[in-house]
This record gives sequence, C-alpha cells and structure tokens, in this order.
Amino acid sequence: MMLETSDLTVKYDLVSALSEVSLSAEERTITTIVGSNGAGKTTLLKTISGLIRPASGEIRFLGERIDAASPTDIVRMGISHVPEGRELFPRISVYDNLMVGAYLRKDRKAIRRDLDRIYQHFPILKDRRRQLARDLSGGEQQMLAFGRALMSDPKLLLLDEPSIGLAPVIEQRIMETLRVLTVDENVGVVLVEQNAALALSVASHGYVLEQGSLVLQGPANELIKDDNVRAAYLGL
Amino acid sequence: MAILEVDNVAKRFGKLAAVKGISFEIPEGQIRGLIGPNGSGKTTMFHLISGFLKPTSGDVRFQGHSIKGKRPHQIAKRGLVRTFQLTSIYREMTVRENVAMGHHVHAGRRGARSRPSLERLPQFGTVDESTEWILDFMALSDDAETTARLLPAGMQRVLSIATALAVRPTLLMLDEPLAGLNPTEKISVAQKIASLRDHGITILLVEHDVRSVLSVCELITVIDFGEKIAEGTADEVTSNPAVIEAYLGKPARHDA
Amino acid sequence: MQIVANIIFLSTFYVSFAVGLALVFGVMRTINFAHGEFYMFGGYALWMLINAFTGILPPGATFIVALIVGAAVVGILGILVQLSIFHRLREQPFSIFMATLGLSYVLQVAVVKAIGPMGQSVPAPFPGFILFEGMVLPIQRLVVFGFTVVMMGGLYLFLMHTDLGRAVRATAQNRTGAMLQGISMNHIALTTMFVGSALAAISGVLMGSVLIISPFMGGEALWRAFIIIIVGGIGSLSGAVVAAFLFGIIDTLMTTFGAGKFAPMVDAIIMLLVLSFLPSGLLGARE
Amino acid sequence: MINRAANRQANKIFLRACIGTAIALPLLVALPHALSVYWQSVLVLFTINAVSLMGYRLITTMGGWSFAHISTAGLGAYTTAVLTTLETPWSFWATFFLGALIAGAFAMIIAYPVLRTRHYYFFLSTFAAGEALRQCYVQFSGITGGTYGISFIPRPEPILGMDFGNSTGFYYLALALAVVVGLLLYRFDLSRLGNTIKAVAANEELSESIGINTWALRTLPFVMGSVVAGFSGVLYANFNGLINPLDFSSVLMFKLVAAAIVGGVATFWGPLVGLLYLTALEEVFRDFTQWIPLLWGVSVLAVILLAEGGLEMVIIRLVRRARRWWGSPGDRPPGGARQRR
Repeated sequence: MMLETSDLTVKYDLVSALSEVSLSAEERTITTIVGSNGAGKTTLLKTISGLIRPASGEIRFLGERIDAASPTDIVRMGISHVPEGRELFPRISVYDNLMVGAYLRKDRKAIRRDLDRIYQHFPILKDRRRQLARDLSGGEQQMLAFGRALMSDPKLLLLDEPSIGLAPVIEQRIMETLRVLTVDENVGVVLVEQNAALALSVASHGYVLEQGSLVLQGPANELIKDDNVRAAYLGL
Repeated sequence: MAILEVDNVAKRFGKLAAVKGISFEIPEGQIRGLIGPNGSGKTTMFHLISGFLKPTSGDVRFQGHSIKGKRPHQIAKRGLVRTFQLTSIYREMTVRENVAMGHHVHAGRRGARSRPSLERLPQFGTVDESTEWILDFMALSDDAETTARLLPAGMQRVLSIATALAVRPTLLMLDEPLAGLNPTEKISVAQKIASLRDHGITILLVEHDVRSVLSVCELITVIDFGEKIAEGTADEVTSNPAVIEAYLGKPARHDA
Repeated sequence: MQIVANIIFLSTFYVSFAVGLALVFGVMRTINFAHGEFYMFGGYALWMLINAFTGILPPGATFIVALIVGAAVVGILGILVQLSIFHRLREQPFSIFMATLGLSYVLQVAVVKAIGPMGQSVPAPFPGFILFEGMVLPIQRLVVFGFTVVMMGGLYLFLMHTDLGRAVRATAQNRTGAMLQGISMNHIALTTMFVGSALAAISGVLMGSVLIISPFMGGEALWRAFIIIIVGGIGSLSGAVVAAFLFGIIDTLMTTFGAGKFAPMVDAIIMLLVLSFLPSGLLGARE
Repeated sequence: MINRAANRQANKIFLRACIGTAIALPLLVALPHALSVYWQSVLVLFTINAVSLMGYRLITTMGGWSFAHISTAGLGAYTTAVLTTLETPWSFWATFFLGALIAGAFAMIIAYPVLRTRHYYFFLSTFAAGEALRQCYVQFSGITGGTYGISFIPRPEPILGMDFGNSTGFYYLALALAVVVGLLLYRFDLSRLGNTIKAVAANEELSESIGINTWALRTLPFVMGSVVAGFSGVLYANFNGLINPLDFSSVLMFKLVAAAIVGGVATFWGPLVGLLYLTALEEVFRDFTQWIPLLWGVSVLAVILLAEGGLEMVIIRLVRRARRWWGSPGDRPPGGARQRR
C-alpha cells in the first residue's frame, strides 16, 4: 500500500469533521473518494498533505508515518496536493507557477526534463508560458495546477475536485489525462470528486464519504452501479 | 402574486459570466429550492437578490418594487432577509444577545415595523418577549445564556436562522441551512423551516445537496453554469436528464 | 530639463524607500513600522563609517563599505525582529503592526540618546558637479541614482530569476498554494525581512549622502511611503514604483512652481481620492 | 418594540457609575488643593488627555484605530487659538463649541475614504490624513503662525463667578467636561446603539443582512470621537496659552495609542488605566524626558508580547481570582486550573 490512513479523526473546534476514516491507495491507480458537499473530502486531503493536524489516528506513506510531518516534508517525500480552487499564483507567469512546483528540487536537468514532459502533456501551457496564470481559462488553470503538482516529481497526487466549474468536454479531457498520467508517470492518484459518475468511471477503487465517515467502498465499476451511490446523491 | 421576481438577472466578474440571465418567480407562501452543483452560480444568485452584489443587468423585484442596487440593510428592512453559507453569528455574544440583535430594525419603535404582507408571527410589544418567543420556537431556550461560539455547528446554524427570523422577514432566504448537519439535526431544521412557512413566511432555500431539499420544497429551480436548467416539483426535477447529468455527471468516455 | 532631473532624483528616492516596505507588506501581510528607523540606521551607518575612516579610506570607498555593512547589519536586525515579534505574533497582523510601532519609538529614542537629536550631514563622498545641457547635476546625486537603479535591478533579478525570489513572490500571492509546493513559511518570512530591512538600510545610506541624517528622518519618510503604497496598491511592488514616480512628479512640479509646502497636503488628498474611487489602489490586486 | 430588559440592565449599570462619580466628585474637587502648582498642571493635562482618550476609545469600538485623533484635536486647539487672539477676540465659549464642531466636520469629510479601509489600512490612511492636517498647521502660517504657532491664548472668561485663570479653576472646567463627556459616552457605550456599533465591528456582513446600516454606524463613532477630540484640543490650547504644530505630532498620537494598548479597549476604563500608567511613568522619569517615548514603546511591546488585552484584563483576572479566593475557597478547581477566557 502506498498510502494508508487508519482511524483518522479530525476536529474543528469541538466538532468532528472526519471520524475514524481508514482507507488506502495503491501505486499507479486512481482511488476516488466521492461524497456530497461538506462530507469531509477536502478535510481529508488537507490532513494528508499536512495543512491540518488530525486529532487522532495515523497516516502512513510508503510505510512511514506522516501525520505529524510538516507540509514541506510531505512534499519532499513525494505527495503533491492539487487543492480545491487550485490555489495558483495569479499574478506570476505560467512558467513561474510551474517552477514554484519544483521549489524543493535541486536537480536542474531533471527539472528541465519534467518541464518538457509537462509541456508535452499540456501543449497549451507551453504556448502560454509567459502569460499570467489569472489570464488562463478555467480548464487551462486546472491543467496548470496539475502541471505544477507534477513538477515536484510526486509519487502520489491528491486531487480535490478537478472538474469543478469546468464544462463537460473539459472535464472529460482532464479525466483522460489523469488516466494517462497514472500509467505514464507512475504516480498514484487520490481523486476527490462531487461528480461521482465521472470519478468512478476513471478510478479503479472508490470510497463513499458521508458526514465525515466512510459508508461504502469497493471496486469503482461496482460502486457505479450501486443504487446506494445514486441515492446518496440524488435521493432517488 | 409573486413576492419575488427575478427578471433576466446576469452578473459578470471581469471576463467571467457567473450568472447568465436567470429568471424565476416565487409566489407568496411557497418554499422554493434553488439547487445546483458546486460552482453553478447559486451563491452568486443569492448575493444578487440580497443586495450584497449588484447585477450587471436584469432586475430584481420584491413585492412589486425593484430592489436592484439597494444596499443589503435597506432590502432587509423591507422584509427580505438572508442567512449565510458559512454560519454567521456574533461569536462572542450569548444566544439571547444574538437573537435580540436581530431585532435591530424594530427596536426603539412601537410594535414591529409593519409589513405590507401577511404577518402571522405573533405580535410583541418588547424585544424581550419576541426574543423569548423565537428562542422557544427554534428550541434554543436551554442554551439562551451560552456564548454562541461554544454551540455545536448545528445549533449555530439554527441560531443564525433564529437571528434572521427576528427581523420578521416576509421572504427568508437560507443559504445551505442543512449542510454539515447530522441527520437528526437536518430533520429538525427542515421541520422548523416548514413551520416558518406555516407562519406566513415565504422561503427560498439554496442547497447543494439535492436530497435534503426534496422533502421540504414545493418547487425547485435548478441552475448550472449560471443558467436555469430546470424547474418543477421534486419528482419532475429528479427525473429530468439534465439535472441528473449536472449532479451525477456523465461517465468519462472510454474511447478517446 | 532641470525639472526632469529633479523628478528622477526624487522619484528614485521614493522608490528606494517604499519598495522594501511594500515587499514586507506583500509577503507578511502587515506593516513593519520600524522600517523608517531601519532607513535611519542606514544613514547613521554612513555617518559613522565616514567619521571613522576619514584619512584611512577614500570617501567613495567608505560609501560603498557603508552600503554593504549597513545592509548586512540592518538585514540581521530585520531577522531579529522577525524572530522576536513577527513570528511570535503570527496570525495577529494588527498586533505585529502595533508592536513595530512601539519598536520604532524605542529605536528612535535609542539613537537620540546615543548620538543626539541634532541632524548631521556628511561631506559628499563623490563631490563635484556636472554641467550638462544647462542642468546642474551634483555627482553625488548621480551616484545615488545609479545605485538606486542597481539596487532595484538586484531586487528585480532576485525576485524574477532566482528560485527563492520566485518562492517569495508566490507566497505573497497565495500562502496556501505556496505551502502546498513545500515552501516553508518561516524560511520565506526570514528572507523577506532580511531583504526588506537591507533595502531600507541601503536607501538610508544613499539618501544619507545627500540629505541630513537625523533620528527623525525615518518617521518623515514613512508617512510619504504609506501614501505611496496605498495609492500604488497595497502589496504591489510595481504599483509602489508607479506611485513613487507619480508623487515624484507632483512634488517636484509643486516645488518648482513655488507651492512645495503644500505638497504634503496635495499628496494626502490624492490618496484620499484614490481610496474613495479605487479602494485597491492603482495596481493593487482585488482580494 | 422596546428592548426593556437590556434598557433596565444598562440603566442599572449607568446608575451605579453615576453614584460612583457622585461619591468621587468631592474628592476630585478637593484634589487640587492638596497639590503643588506643578502637580495641579499635571492633573489638568491628565484630565484633558482623559477626555481625548474617551473619544478615542469610542472610535475603537467600531473596530478601527485612528492615527489622526491628535491632529483632529489640533483643529479644536487652532480654532480657539486663532479666534480668541483676534483684534476683536471671540468669546472662549463660542470657540469651545465651534472648535469641536470643526473637528467633527473634518472627520465627516475624511470618513468617506478612510472608512472604506479596515484594520491597519485604516490606521495608515488616517495616519497620512492626520499628518497632512498637521502640515496645514505648519504651512498655512498666515493663520496658524507656522512652526512658531500661536501664543498669548487667553484663559476662558469667567462664567457664573468661576475664575479659570489659575490651575485650580481651569481644572474644574476640565473636570466638568470630563465628567459630562465621560457619563454621556459611558451611557452611549451601554446603549443599544453602542452595542450595535460593537456588533458591526464583530461581524459586518451579518449586521448588514439583519438591516443595520453598517456604513452609518462606522461613521457615527468616528465623528463623535473626533468631536470629543476637538473639545479636548480647545481646552489644551487655552490651558497652555501657546500652541504649535509639535503639540499635535505623531509622538503624542503614539501616547494616546499606547494608553489604549497598555490599558486595553475592551472596557470603558481600560484606556484611562493606561493613561494613568503612562502619566505616572512620565512623572517618575520626569528628569529623563528624552527617554519617555522609549518607555512608552517598551511598555507597548511588553503588553503586546506578554499581557494580551492590556492592564484591564490583568486587573479583571486579578479581581476574579481574588473573588474566588475570598468567596469560596472550597470551590476552587484543583490545582488552580485557569478559568476559561
């Protein structure tokens, strides 16, 4: 197992945002966590990447405990988080955004090579490398957020709602790229999505989170047919 | 008669069109749901109606009068009151003080500011009596002296509705009142909302979560990408293909 | 033509003082009120070194030594302020602000007691004049201008073309985004305070060679700098540069036409007008 | 609707304050007779500063710390100084109110731009506006006398047989103003309006949504506080007999801010405790005047770094502890656990 959480509990003030969440994610696969708004998906990712301290429970990455590590150390170990809302640097160039992603790396040559690879995956970023990030369209910004995360040469990518606010055609393309990435770049992906059908169609394993607790898990192609999943969303 | 008429309202932020010409009407005494996935523009819509944002074009009429460009407190004084998505309370005040503060527009005058609409909330001569009634009605009496920030999230949500109620609205707009509550809390808040309607208050409820609005709302308006994509009863909306796609999404194509 | 020269001298002074303040503000999200005193320390560094090295080093060399020593010493002072005040009070920007306000008086009085309240001036390290196209250009002013350009160029290179500088810019724009790239906030804070304070000292050494050095010079420069960064757009370096030139032009023209004494009022009125109609300044980012 | 319970509560607290004042008043009236001339003038200046500071605290209740307060007070001072030294001098009593009015008008004019800003932006913009106003005192030397200022400002003419020519008489005038302003502002602080202003400071968005005109309720305390500053400025000018722009410099503004920080602004009394501390400090180190701003700065740093909330919080905590100690030793939590803040 690449990433494992066990009995992870997170509290804001006195209220539990996550209670005893135990899940795992494997290398070279997409694991998805679906659930409605406020279910605790974003909190889960922020806890893994060290932005939030858990109240109890463990997080292990490649066998090492990371639940007390700083965000810097977690990035250094190989986890890269593409946050909700993307959190780009709006008034610096696309190129600079990408290079900030490689902040902790010192191997200039390898950085150069990764930059070229990202430009291959997303040619539009190469065309616009001198433009400011805020001048990109929503889809392009999402690609930039991806690219920036890949620049740290991660082993595990955490993605928070990459499809948000994007037109369906772009959503499809993003998911397509994601699938290619896991195979080509050898990274594991944890994908958090409100768009369950989309997420489950690209993932191999899925978890359903509700009110901070896991309520369902299984292979994605089974979950997608599960009436409980549909009910969880639409109340059908 | 429609208490609220939203007439082709649009809002642009620079290049981004957040709301692209939405129209709908809410008849008096209805509980209306406004739903849509994240980023669909529903919160923007909410700000546009309550005066926290000014529409780029279109008009908003409340009880027949345009309220476009009016400041939020002026709109609130007319009886259109809103809550916030993130629980908004006076954190350092007690529950009672929060609700009493909600009486601001009525305090210091004889009786409540009269509303040109049906007013079935009981009438009170003093803020204290009214506060007492609201605390009781919203089941907050036991915590009346608690500092608001110490309440659990669900109770804080109830408190923010209670404070809005103190303004004695004719139209109450609730922004995700059920999000983040546990099932028991959800049921009790939903019941409160229904009984508010029975007191003559029209309600517009914005929710991300479809399930929670279905049981409460009489009519539901669905928006996505800043446009209205459906309107109808719970059954009509949930069987509408456009709505299903907006919420569940389309699976990724495996060809590509 | 003399007017143009004066505008450029004045504007570069405003730039050199305001830019460090704007940098610290942009990254730390709070004002370092002691920035004015750091600038004053730069002035006194020059004064002390010139006094100490008279006859030992040529004044021009002492000037350059003062630039380096002043920047280093005050930069370290900036780091101490970061560790003792900014870090301790992080998440409370207003308390930091008030604490540095207190600190600025402590430093000011310390200098008054150590050196005396009277203004001092140093003989120009690079004396003489150049007559050019009917303009009288004191060489020292040209040197100051030259070094300001070098300082701004250095800052530009640091911010635009080094990894650390890029990280500083990124942090100023989006803290969460920066943390997620593995950028350590402590590290960036120390860097910013060092660079910002060193810039204040450099500005002080430069201006100390043409203006009077006094314990109160920082306070006088500071409020002009506030106007500049508010008009330029809070946290925006390019905005600060634009506004510095704007006020350089206005103040020079007013002085030239005999209304110089009203310049402070006019500047403040411009600031109030900008706040009324463009609350985020000329080039400020809308939050 | 009438807010009866809150009113009753406020009246009760206010009544207690009135009784306290009534008891203290004879003492305060007798005080100057026990003091030397020097200490009488310290007392007068303390009283004038206290008035100014009560106005300042009112401004902070809307959530903003102004740095223009002392320059605004200067408007009152210059109004009286200019008008009472004309060839046909105005009566002090006319300038007394006119000065305060002008200070209020200035606040009203700058309110529109500066109240668009919050926190330290507000501080910076008021700093710049106040400094510009002070520059006016320097530059419009035809009216203000420039850096030399205005001298031979007469003391107020006697009224009802009261002579304000000596320190004691002037002290009674300052005391009367302090008591009137203090009681009025204290009642205002307890009133519904006062509470609403604090509610706006605590959560502006929510306040606007329940029908509170937040813009008006941020402007009101700013203007009212400035009017009070104007009154204090008028008295200062007449007491001192001469004024110049240095009397309204940022160092003295810092003293007011320091008093507010050191004392705290959560209670009405906090800033006054702070002022008492600063005045005591000043008198103890009377022979080292140059050091005094440093001592203020150190006090501010110490309070911010070590005693959050200022002396008022220290006092409140001590009183609570003392009460617990005296009241019921048995109830104390084991190990003296700290009370929730």
